[in-house]
Amino acid sequence: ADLTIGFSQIGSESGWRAAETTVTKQEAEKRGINLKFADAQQKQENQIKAIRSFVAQGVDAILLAPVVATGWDNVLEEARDAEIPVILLDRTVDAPDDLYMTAVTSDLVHEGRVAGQWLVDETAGAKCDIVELQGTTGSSPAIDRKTGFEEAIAGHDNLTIVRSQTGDFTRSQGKVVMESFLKAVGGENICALYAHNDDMAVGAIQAIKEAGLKPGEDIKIVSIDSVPDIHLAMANGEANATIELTPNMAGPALDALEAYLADGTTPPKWIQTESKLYTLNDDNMAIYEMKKDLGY
Amino acid sequence: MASAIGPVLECKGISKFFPGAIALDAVDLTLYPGEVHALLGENGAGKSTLIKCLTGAYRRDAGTIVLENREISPNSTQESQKLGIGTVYQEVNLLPNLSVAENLFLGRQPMKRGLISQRKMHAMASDLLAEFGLVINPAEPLSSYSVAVQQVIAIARAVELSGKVLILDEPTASLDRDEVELVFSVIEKLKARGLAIVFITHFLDQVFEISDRATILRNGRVIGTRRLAETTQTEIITLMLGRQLEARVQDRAPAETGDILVELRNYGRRGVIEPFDLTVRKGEVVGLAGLLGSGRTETANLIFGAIQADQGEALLEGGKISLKNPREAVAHRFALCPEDRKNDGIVGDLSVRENIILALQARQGWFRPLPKAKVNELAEAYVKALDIRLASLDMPIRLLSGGNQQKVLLARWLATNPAFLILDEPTRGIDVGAHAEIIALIERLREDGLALLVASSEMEELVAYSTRVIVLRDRRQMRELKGEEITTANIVSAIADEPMAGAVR
Amino acid sequence: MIRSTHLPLLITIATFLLAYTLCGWQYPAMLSTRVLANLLTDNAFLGIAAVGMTFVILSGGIDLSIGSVIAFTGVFLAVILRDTSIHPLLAFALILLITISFGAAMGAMIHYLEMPPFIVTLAGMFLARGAAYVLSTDSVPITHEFYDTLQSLYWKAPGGGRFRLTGLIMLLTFAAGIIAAHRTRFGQNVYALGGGLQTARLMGVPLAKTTIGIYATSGGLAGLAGIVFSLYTSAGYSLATVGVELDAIAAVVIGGTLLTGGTGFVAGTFFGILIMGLIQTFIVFDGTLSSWWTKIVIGGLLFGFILLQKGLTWATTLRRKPAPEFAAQS
Amino acid sequence: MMNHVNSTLRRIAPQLVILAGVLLLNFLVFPDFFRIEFQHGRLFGNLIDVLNRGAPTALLCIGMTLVIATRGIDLSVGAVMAIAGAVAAALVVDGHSWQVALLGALCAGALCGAWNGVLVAVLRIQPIVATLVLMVAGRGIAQLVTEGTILTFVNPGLVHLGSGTVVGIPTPILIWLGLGLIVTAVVRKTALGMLIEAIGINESSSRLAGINSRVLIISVYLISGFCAALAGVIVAADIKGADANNAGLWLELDAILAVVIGGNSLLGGRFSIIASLLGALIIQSVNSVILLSGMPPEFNLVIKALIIIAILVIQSPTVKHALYILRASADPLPPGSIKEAKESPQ
Ligand SMILES: Nc1ncnc2c1ncn2[C@@H]1O[C@H](COP(=O)(O)OP(=O)(O)OP(=O)(O)O)[C@@H](O)[C@H]1O
Ligand SMILES: Nc1ncnc2c1ncn2[C@@H]1O[C@H](COP(=O)(O)OP(=O)(O)OP(=O)(O)O)[C@@H](O)[C@H]1O
Ligand SMILES: [Mg+2]
Ligand SMILES: [Mg+2]
Repeated sequence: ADLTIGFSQIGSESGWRAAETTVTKQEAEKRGINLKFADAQQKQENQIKAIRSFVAQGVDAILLAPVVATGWDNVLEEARDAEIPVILLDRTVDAPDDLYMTAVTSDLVHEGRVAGQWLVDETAGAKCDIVELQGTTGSSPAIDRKTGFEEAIAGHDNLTIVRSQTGDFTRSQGKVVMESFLKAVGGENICALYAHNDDMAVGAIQAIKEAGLKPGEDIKIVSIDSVPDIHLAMANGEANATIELTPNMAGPALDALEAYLADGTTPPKWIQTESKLYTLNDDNMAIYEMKKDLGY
Repeated sequence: MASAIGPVLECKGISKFFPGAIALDAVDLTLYPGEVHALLGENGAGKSTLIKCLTGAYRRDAGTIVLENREISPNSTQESQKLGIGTVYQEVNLLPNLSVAENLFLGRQPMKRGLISQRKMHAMASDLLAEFGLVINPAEPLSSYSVAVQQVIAIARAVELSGKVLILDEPTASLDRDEVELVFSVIEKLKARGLAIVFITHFLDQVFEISDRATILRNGRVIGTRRLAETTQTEIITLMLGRQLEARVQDRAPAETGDILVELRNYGRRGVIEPFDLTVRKGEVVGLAGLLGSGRTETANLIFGAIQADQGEALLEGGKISLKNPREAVAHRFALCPEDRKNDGIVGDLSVRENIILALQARQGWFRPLPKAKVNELAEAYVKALDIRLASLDMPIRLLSGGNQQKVLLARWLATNPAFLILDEPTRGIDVGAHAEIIALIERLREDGLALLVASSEMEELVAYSTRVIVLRDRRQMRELKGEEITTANIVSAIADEPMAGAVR
Repeated sequence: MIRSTHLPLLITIATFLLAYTLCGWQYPAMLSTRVLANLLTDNAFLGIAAVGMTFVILSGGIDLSIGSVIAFTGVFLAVILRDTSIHPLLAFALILLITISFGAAMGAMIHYLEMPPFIVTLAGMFLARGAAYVLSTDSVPITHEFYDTLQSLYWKAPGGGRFRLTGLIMLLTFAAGIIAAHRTRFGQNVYALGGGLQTARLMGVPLAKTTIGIYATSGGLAGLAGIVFSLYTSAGYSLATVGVELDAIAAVVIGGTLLTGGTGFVAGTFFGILIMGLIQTFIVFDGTLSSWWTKIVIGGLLFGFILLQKGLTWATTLRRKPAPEFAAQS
Repeated sequence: MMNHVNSTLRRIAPQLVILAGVLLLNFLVFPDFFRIEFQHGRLFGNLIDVLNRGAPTALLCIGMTLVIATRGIDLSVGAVMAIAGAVAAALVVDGHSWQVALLGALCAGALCGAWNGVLVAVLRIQPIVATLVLMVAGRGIAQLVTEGTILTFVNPGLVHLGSGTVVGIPTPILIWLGLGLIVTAVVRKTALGMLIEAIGINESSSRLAGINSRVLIISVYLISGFCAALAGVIVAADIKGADANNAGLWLELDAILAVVIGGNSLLGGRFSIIASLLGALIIQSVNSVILLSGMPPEFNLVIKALIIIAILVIQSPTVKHALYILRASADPLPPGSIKEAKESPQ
């Protein structure tokens, strides 16, 4: 019989999120799975409601992209009691690991570390003042990507973060905050920008250009996600590096699920996706072309 | 009589200043138990302000208040209520969203086991209102009753609250004879119980009927206190106005003088007013008489388009017109001075000037503003013509005294130069001097060829200026009185639906 | 006794029953006890907060701070239970004290400084959320065993539905709210305030006491909602419950309370909450809507319910007695 | 004439003082705050940023002031911004000229406004709820247009609206200043302002006086939608992309706040657009303090809340009244109360 799977998605707050939704729908279609999609509008309570409704409907499995790590025990227990396997996408949860089948995620701290390491290598000991555009205050990518980055640059005295402010993961805030950095610190004193996502970096690039500086040269830019527009900017030499967060979490997840349903193979608890670093050495134009129709 | 006993309430040297106006200037007022004390004065004399200072609704700027030999200084109406002073303020101050019973007992609800006992409250409300001749369902929201009924309810509430003093600020303004009698009988009872009652009104015959003494205010000063048994209406009026009011002899104008201006055929709305026919000619004043709730206000609103008719047709000078909303009516040069001036008349925060030109400007359209000079000219002319008392044309209208607000509304509509003027209770809250002026004004407008439709509860007034009177009952036109038939007695009997004395139909 | 004033309430109930029947007809699984239990459990915190909001709106005010207060409560509880060893019950008492005082302070500002509630509570909203950030930007799990005990209190109905403690707390809050609104002097004063501030003042309603009481109630109930939310998620998170105030306002209004104040019912809010919950459940059962269609459909259904309510009210008043158009309270 | 200027000045004096205060605060945390240079063909400096970044809020609060004057409120402006930005982006991506895109976006905004107006004026739905519908659904509509992605464009004409300059001054500044002046002039040189105020103060009286309240109410919401659309286009043009999910998010609250800081009553009636615009600048200056201070972002909201509370307290009628009494007590004339019936007990 046809599989029916519920997918509780956080929302569509960023291009990356939209791409993840698109890819998930594509993967489900490819496998002939009936996907029930529930958008939680960025609210955990809506996700909990959605999972409860999935259970009430008796779906065969649930994909969950949790908005936050905590607070899932109760509802996951209900799913377990109803014998519905749950697979976590792109973030894991603070619950006993018998409450879900597996988690397909990247390592957010690792992403930050890769970005930091890139900058360490790039500057090669030269003094460099960094400004940081944080994600939405309190969101786990913002916290983890900051942590990872700081870990990577710790011990390199030439690297210091001189300003750090939130840009809410959006282009326009990225631009506004970068403008204020440029004024407060002075554009010529900034050597590198670390943005918690590409969208903010794209906004910041514009601010840098409007201030009469050359992004990518005067100010080095490293960010995370690898959305098409940052590759375009890299192709133009306006950004330097990005770390990919693949939107295809559902592929591995559904593979694991199908294997489990076919012969009961239990997957590992954590399926880590690759955090690939792209730099100016890659063919960014080609990556842009490849990615631009994924719904970013 | 009362002077042997000490006063219940004594105010000494009460003053209240407003920017641009001294509302009260060292006013003294003494109330003895068991007396009805009338507070008289022109519009804007300071009567309402005195009451508000006395009951803590305003903070007074100077003066002392002594209640039963104890100095008091109420900071809120709540406090004065606790001290046994019950008040009905000038505009009905009840809450339209609460039920009648809840309004009556707000703050003093009967409790049972820590909770309000609705049943007991409704029973108490019914009993209380029955004393005032009102048999209504106390569970219904107040807003479902007319202004007059609300007025009675407000009085009933104040009576319940007043242990020592009852203050009534123009309580009878929208009541007809029967209700007034009922209110007076209650006042008599309270008087016998030893309460002191302050009674503010512009109806001097009512003053003489019920009051023992009167204090007269003018421009915020006490002009004098008189024992009513020892004075005359003329003296009181002279004290109030500072001049004598020349008596006017009226000779009734002949009915049906001019051409027909407005004609309504089978006009009505289901559930609001029975279909009726009505013609109003240029140069005549058609009076609408009837008891409270008889449908006068509804008739006026219907003709003005404030309520939409669902049957019948309207003609203006023989041509069919539509009156779907007030705007259309205004475009046909209709004008309506509404009964409920606080809610349907004034635009409180706009200046007096703007209130006067509002209707004219609305008719002109927003893109053709009246030139400043014209605005000033109009405003000043009407302030003068209607003797509106104010500190400045720029003050918000809500700061004016009730009677002066009424005059501004009249000015608003006169400024539109209407052909057909509908007045709903035009003299409500108007002082004797202005009252005479307004009656004269109606006469003058009629002579100028305007068609007027006037609804009023004051029969003498209707008799004075109407060329024709239509009597309503139960939202239905009962009878039409013409020429010599127009007498108070005939109106009363028409209302009672008895055969008319005198004239034959 | 059915009175004309009860009409909006009856209409809301009728709307809910009609909608629920239609949903059940489309997806029979929606009639299961699971869905019923979920409606109560999942909306418990929103319902509790909406009771407070009902009082505020009945008085003619508005409280935009409740979403932030809920989040703050969660973070506060999580942090205090993590960093100290006090018992959760004590922590509950403490946070209720804080949120009640917070509400009372807003009420005092509204009354004494004569500032509009919209703005005072907007500032309150920023402040509470900001305070939550300052406490912790991380999401902090709560692991106290007392929480596990509370969470394990549920009645498993036939059909798999779990009626949890939090749902019961919501029902009790509503019951208390209904009694307070109609059978206490405080409740009557709230309605009086909504009918007209100046008039209420002249009628001797203690304005200061009532206004402060109203916002303290709303703050306290937001605190209780925060406790329930922390039970619901076993965590405190400063980004939680963003925009819940708007959901609460929508529920109150769908429940038939007029935003201008003075008319409405606490019980109506209960059905407003259920209707909102129903909309969401229906969308999840459908499962085919994209992110954006979800928003459009929620907005559309919200509009549909308001329209339905308007229509029913209009139809019934038309039959009863036509109020003159201009006399309608504007 | 002189008189008129005088009374306007008196009306906006508190806002001017507060603005000066907040700018001073900026100066204290960042001494170079007032420096303005001419760089790369444009004015460059923090003060310019405040004017430039304040553009969306300023534009929104023009329409919002009128809506609030009629005793309404428009929660949908943020969503309308998203819609307008999405429409403009979609049109230029489709190959239309920037003029067509701008026109399309403005029409979309006006349409949204008209929809709100009809709900409020004709269906008589309460403003908060009526506009809540579009606030919820609008972002969905915008995403429908962009299909959930950030729709980027390069059309120089459109981009110019957001980040271009005219004689060195950033275009958004000119747009909001221009629109503000035009609307103020239209409202004050005709009778529109007075009629709107009349409706806000007492709709029933106004209608009985023959004012076409329905049409006027619809038009103020329409204007609000129009202003929001302009703001949306600017925001999209600024980042060369329409971000349906985040454009104008929660900006409605800032706009309402600006109107209130501008000293306009949320209960409708008397209004001043100029004061609201100053309110918008005050809010932007507060944001600027936060950005320049270099405090960690978790303190942003607390700082903003505290500054706003301080501003509101200073502006509150009670405090103003107390100040008035204080000043008046120096006068020989007896101090009167400025308001009837509103004096605080004790
Ligand atoms: N809040 C206020 N600010 C300024 N002036 C005021 C205020 N309230 C009343 N006044 C002025 O005080 C004077 C006295 O008004 P008050 O209402 O006491 O008159 P009144 O004797 O009751 O008149 P009426 O018979 O018309 O009701 C009036 O000139 C009025 O314009
Ligand atoms: N004694 C009463 N008992 C019950 N309802 C009443 C009573 N008097 C008036 N009403 C209500 O008042 C409404 C009609 O009032 P309306 O204002 O039209 O009358 P009116 O003829 O203009 O009299 P007035 O202006 O003196 O009140 C009706 O809805 C009626 O139900
Ligand atoms: Mg008076
Ligand atoms: Mg009448």
